[in-house]
Amino acid sequence: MKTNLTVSNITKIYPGCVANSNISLEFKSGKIYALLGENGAGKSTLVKILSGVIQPNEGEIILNNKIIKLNSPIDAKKNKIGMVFQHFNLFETLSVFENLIIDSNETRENLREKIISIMQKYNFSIDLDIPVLNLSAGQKQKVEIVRCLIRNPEVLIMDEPTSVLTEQETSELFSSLKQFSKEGILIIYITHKLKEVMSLCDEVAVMRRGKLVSVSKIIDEKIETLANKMVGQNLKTVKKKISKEGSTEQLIKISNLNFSSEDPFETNLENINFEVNRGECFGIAGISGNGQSELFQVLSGEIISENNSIKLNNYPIGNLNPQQRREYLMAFSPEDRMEQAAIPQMKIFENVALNNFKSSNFFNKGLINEKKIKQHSQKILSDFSVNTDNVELKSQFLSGGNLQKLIIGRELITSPELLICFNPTWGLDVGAINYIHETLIKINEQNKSIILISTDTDELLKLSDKISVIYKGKLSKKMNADEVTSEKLGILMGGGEFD
Amino acid sequence: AVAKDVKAAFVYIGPTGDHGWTYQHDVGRKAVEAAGFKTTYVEGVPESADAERVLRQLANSGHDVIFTTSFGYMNPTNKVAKEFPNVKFEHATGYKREHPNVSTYAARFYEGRTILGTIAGSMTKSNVIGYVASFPIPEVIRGINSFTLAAQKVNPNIKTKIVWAFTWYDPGKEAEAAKALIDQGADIIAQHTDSTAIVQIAEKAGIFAFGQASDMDKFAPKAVLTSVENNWGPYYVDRVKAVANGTWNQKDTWHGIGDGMVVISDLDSAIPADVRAKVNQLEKDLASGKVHSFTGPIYDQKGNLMVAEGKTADDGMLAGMMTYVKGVEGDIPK
Amino acid sequence: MENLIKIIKRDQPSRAIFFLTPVLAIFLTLLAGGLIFYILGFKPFEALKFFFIVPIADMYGFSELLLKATPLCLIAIGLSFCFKSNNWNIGAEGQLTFGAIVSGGVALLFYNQEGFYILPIVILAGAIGGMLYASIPAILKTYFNTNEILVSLMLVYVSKLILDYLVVGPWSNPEGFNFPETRQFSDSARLPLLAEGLRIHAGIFLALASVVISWFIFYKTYLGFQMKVSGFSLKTAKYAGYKGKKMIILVFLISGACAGLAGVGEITGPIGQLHREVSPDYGFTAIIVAFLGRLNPVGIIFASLVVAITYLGAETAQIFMQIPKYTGQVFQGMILFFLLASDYLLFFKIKFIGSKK
Amino acid sequence: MIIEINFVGLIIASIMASAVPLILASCGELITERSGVLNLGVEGMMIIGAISGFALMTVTGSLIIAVFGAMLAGVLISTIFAFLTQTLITNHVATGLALTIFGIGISAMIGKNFVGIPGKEFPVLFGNLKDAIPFLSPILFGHSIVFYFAFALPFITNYFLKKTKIGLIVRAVGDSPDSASNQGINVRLVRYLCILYGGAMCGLAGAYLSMIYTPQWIENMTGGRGWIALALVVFSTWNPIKILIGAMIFGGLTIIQFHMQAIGVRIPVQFLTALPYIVTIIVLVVISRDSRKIRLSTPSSLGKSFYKDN
Ligand SMILES: Nc1ncnc2c1ncn2[C@@H]1O[C@H](COP(=O)(O)OP(=O)(O)OP(=O)(O)O)[C@@H](O)[C@H]1O
Ligand SMILES: Nc1ncnc2c1ncn2[C@@H]1O[C@H](COP(=O)(O)OP(=O)(O)OP(=O)(O)O)[C@@H](O)[C@H]1O
Ligand SMILES: [Mg+2]
Ligand SMILES: [Mg+2]
Repeated sequence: MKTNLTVSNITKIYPGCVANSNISLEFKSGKIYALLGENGAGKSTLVKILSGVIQPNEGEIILNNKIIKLNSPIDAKKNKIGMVFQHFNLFETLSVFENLIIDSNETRENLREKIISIMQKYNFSIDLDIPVLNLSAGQKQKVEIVRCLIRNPEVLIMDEPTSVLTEQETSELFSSLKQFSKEGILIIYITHKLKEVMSLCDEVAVMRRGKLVSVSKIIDEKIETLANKMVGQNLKTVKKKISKEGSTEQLIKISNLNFSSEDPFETNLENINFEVNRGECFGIAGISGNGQSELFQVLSGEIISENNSIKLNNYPIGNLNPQQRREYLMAFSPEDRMEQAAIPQMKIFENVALNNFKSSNFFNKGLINEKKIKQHSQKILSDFSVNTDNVELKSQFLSGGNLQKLIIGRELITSPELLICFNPTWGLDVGAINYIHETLIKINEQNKSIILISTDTDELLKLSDKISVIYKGKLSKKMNADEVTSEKLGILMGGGEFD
Repeated sequence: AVAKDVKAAFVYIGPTGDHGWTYQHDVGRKAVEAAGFKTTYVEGVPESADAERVLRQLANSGHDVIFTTSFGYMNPTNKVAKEFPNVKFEHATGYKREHPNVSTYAARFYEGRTILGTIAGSMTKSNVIGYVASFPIPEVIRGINSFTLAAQKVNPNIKTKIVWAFTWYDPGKEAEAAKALIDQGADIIAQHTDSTAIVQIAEKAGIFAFGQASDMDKFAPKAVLTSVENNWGPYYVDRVKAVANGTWNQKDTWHGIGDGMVVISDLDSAIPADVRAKVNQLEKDLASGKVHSFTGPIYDQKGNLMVAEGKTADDGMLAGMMTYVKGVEGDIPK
Repeated sequence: MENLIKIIKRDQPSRAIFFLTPVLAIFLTLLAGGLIFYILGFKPFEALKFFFIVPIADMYGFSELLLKATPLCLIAIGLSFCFKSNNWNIGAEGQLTFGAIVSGGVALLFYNQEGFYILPIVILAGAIGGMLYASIPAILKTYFNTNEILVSLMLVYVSKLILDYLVVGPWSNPEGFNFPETRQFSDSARLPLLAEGLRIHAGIFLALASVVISWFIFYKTYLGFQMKVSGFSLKTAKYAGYKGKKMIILVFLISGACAGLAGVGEITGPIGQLHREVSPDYGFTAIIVAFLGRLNPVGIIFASLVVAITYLGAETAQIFMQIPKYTGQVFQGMILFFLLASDYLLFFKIKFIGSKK
Repeated sequence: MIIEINFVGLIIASIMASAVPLILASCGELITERSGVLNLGVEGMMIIGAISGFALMTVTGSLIIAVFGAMLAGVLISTIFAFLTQTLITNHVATGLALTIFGIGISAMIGKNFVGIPGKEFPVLFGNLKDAIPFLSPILFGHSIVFYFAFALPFITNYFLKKTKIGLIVRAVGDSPDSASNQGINVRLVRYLCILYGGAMCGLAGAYLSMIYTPQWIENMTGGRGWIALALVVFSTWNPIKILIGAMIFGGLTIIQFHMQAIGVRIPVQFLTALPYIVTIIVLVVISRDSRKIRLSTPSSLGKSFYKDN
């Protein structure tokens, strides 16, 4: 039987934002559909509606000519709609098997047989009895997929599945998806990576700011046309940085850096070595969860390491804390804007005061110098074009992009010698990304250095002079950015060539 | 003043329904009511700084005589008494009478324990008698001693095993203490704590026990052989009447079986006739003063003579008694 | 018919409501309290009058209210240091007791001496005692990762047993027939009274000073700022480079010092000696005070007065109406319930809309 | 010799009897915590169970009504906690403390009329076998049904969590409420039920105290056992079988102190009494040092509010 899924006039309104506005789309089995759009376009919102996680304000979902009501994910499962979420929906401390059977009513024995046969069929090999936290990202994704397959889905929705996968894993996923499609499963594939759309999908729907912009066959499209539809304008792209001769004066040197964590959810770092010269941007690529956040913490001083393992201007700083490192003109922009880099419930100027260093005089003999902090904050808001001038505003009312500008501004206004940033443009839209990228390029031009830890290879290739890849807590050889290709990075990110 | 105008207040440490210390005081209060006087009571007053406020509030709101029924109220009682010279204060179990309007009163519970000891000594088979004690103060030590002396008199082989619960009223703890004593081989348990937990445990274990403060027979009909009851009613009525008649004067009262402040409950049918007869006689003799609980020769644990042959311990010695007599096991906790 | 009421998440927690909810909570408690009185067969208004008005209707009553509020306020101020920075110290009762033990021990050393220097030493000893005791859960938390809720609580029982041991045994009054209490302290070891005939003593100045100092620390100092940040997000505090362990230990020490001072206030104020019952659970009640006061020093003043009334009211209502004294505790529990519940209004709007068919 | 062995058996039986309320309350709280909810109101729920059981027994005369009534009372009082923390998204810690304070107050208020009334005898099972086998008899026979239930409960709880579908869901909710919600699990419902179940077990634990262990009502009669039960859950690293061990150790320390006194060991009584608390702290320290293990066994979302808006 051919599956036929239609959404009609779907509208979903969040306070202060229309996430889906009057969306109508039609899907048929045997084909792979792409749902394309930049961050915040409303893609996840639409598929969350399809999987019953949220309910639309208006609109209908029609499956095989019947209107269906999806009041909970269970309803979606009953209607044979399966979904793999953008962020893993797994239970880390439960075993793989337990994760797979949680939503099923069959007996454990039956399920085990069924799971084993599905895994054999698609050539997945995962130990069923180890806790999920021990799996790699690719394996976790397979667990999610198997969980859908157990229910013999007619519709399979995948929300940005490749953001955590290596090149190899991605191509394995694609061949599986194609196989599912041949077997009659309707596949909706969400991404903002244009190349993926071109190589995988049959039809593509583009969304922008909650609205449906276009629906078309892939054979009628080119990367450029899709990009323009997605962004809605012909974007001026940031110029890729020209690797100038660069100074040979070394700024920071990391040698024999090790870190072993007591926390089972963290990654150990093994013998990290690299150095960064003045005016240079050193990029660290890798799939998330390979030790990036641990490396960031070690570099920022949140985790103290052996004193001599980090030397700034030949001075050992390994056992200094972040505040002390700031005195040596280092600056840090962590990945998590809302929970680490800033406190949403605090006012803008209070968040600025988080970056406290001696010469700032934010605090004088242990007392708060509010006037000074506010002046300083005002300057950040205007210098970094944050779209407010009210330093008393609580940070939670800034959009992601504006909050990131505030944070980068806060870190840069001290004119640091070295900025260490971790996924600085994660979750931002193109405008904001461009602004941040321009800012980073400017820093290098002023002969300041950057360590850029990022999961976005395009960003890394665009901004870095030298690149290494981190995999399972180990760092690859350093490469010149203009000599590496994204394919090469992909292989390294997947653990290839790591002895 | 006209007799009926007198109002009496009672301050209690525990709840009136504890069937122990506070319950008996409240029985006394009811006797005062029955005699035609108005009464007020406040229960569960902690011995912390709060006691003073309660006393002052009572003194301030037209009460003529206030009975403070726990040792810990001693200092607040004397303090408030100073400020209210026209109000009479009666403090139970204490020793300070700093102002003319403060009297103290207590009961010679040890006389009752002489009776319990006699019964226990006659009826134990294992020769191990358990004794759950509250705090190592003279009153409790006196009780242990008089109990042991009486038991030895009828059965020189008995041993009294003491477990200190360090509480007057904590049924859980008392129960655990009693269980430990039973496991240690005790076949009769006496108590100087106030809850009914111990007699209940004894009932369950099928051994004998004695009630404390009130007649605890209904809590453990088989186990309870008898109880030593605190009978405050006559004293309370007496003192309130004295206030009403204007004849109240400062006193230090220490009454026993003879004055009816200490009462022995009905003897259980499990007590053999010969023991029963002996006990009845002993009760009469204690009441008349013919027999004294502490009649020499009495030796302490080390064998030193405490009371010479033919002598009896005087009240001063009794009030400060802090050594065990021979036959009690263990040391007094320091 | 559905959705008569619609609940909407607020964009911004309302500041007015932040300070109104405690008032609402008190109002709801009175309402529920009246209902309970009615069920128990008392006249609700009369009962509430005896509970909340009669006890403080005269000068003496009011002074007793302040006397009662003093330890509550002191402890709650200390606790707010902990709670603000995400440290769950619920063993203030133990810290109070240990403070009382140490200061009482010092006061007993001077039992037969007089001198201006005695009181300051005694007070200091109490603060140090409280700090020492609070440092145990703090150190175990920072260096052994041990749950501070459970440790601080277990230590309450231990401190009460230590006090018990001392007043029954080694420290008991040699002239006191072995009754479980110590000697009376000399007058030089007693906090001076504020007025003849009243019990309110100089300890209230300690409480007021703690309010002013904590207000200053919370809102004007780097330490206060660091506490605020840690309270919101430990990750951010780490990122900013704050010394987390030091901070944990510091807030516990402050909290312990305050509780210890509250203990000193009790034994050198109204009690004047050590005995087995130094505090009727002030350390636990102060947790309610801290929350009711929104961890704000000025709020805590009001909260301590409100909660102190429930103690006095329970006594008065018992004396004059034979209302069970436990109503006081019931009121305390209810206030906290209603406060927490009404916090919902901070984050959500409740909108009444027409019924849909 | 037989007497000696019997003596040991008697002591073990006493220890087991004192462990019963701890096991019941801990196993209940363990389920609550496994779903990610930290309910510090154990003491309050136990005391409510104690008064309700006793009061119902006195009023109705039916032990069955009393036991189930006590569990129901535990459920009712925990409903307040569930409503506040799950529906009104209040802070778990503060709400739990309020529950304890409230529970102690309200139980004393209800209990006012039940102080000093003798309890009813609770029937024991296999009472006739009490002397059949030396050593084993006192341990195995002559206890109330609640006693046997308590010692079966850790195993039942273990089976429930590891082998059953609902147990799996409870663990999943505690691990990641967001994922669970996206899987169509009604997180709020699961947590409600786990809280109410915890309430029922704490109610039963309280009823055991007031109806079986020391059959009478006394205010505050739980005497801090609720807090010990909470500590036992941490001690057990959320493993029901280890609760059994922890409860026996704690019960043992409580009972042994009296035996040491009776034997005449010269250690201050207060020190012996404090021993269980001190040992609990030491055990907590030893266990918590292995932060890896704690991290792996603690329900990841413990104490965190879950709020889903759509
Ligand atoms: N629970 C929510 N409350 C309010 N606004 C929300 C909520 N969830 C999403 N939004 C907003 O709805 C819009 C669409 O979000 P959605 O997650 O669907 O975007 P997306 O296309 O999936 O983006 P991305 O590529 O970043 O995943 C965004 O502006 C987002 O901020
Ligand atoms: N889950 C959510 N719940 C509540 N508010 C949200 C949520 N997600 C986003 N918002 C709010 O919606 C607003 C828009 O957020 P969003 O990050 O989507 O902005 P944006 O339009 O993408 O801006 P920018 O280009 O600066 O990133 C912000 O005020 C943000 O606080
Ligand atoms: Mg998305
Ligand atoms: Mg955005």
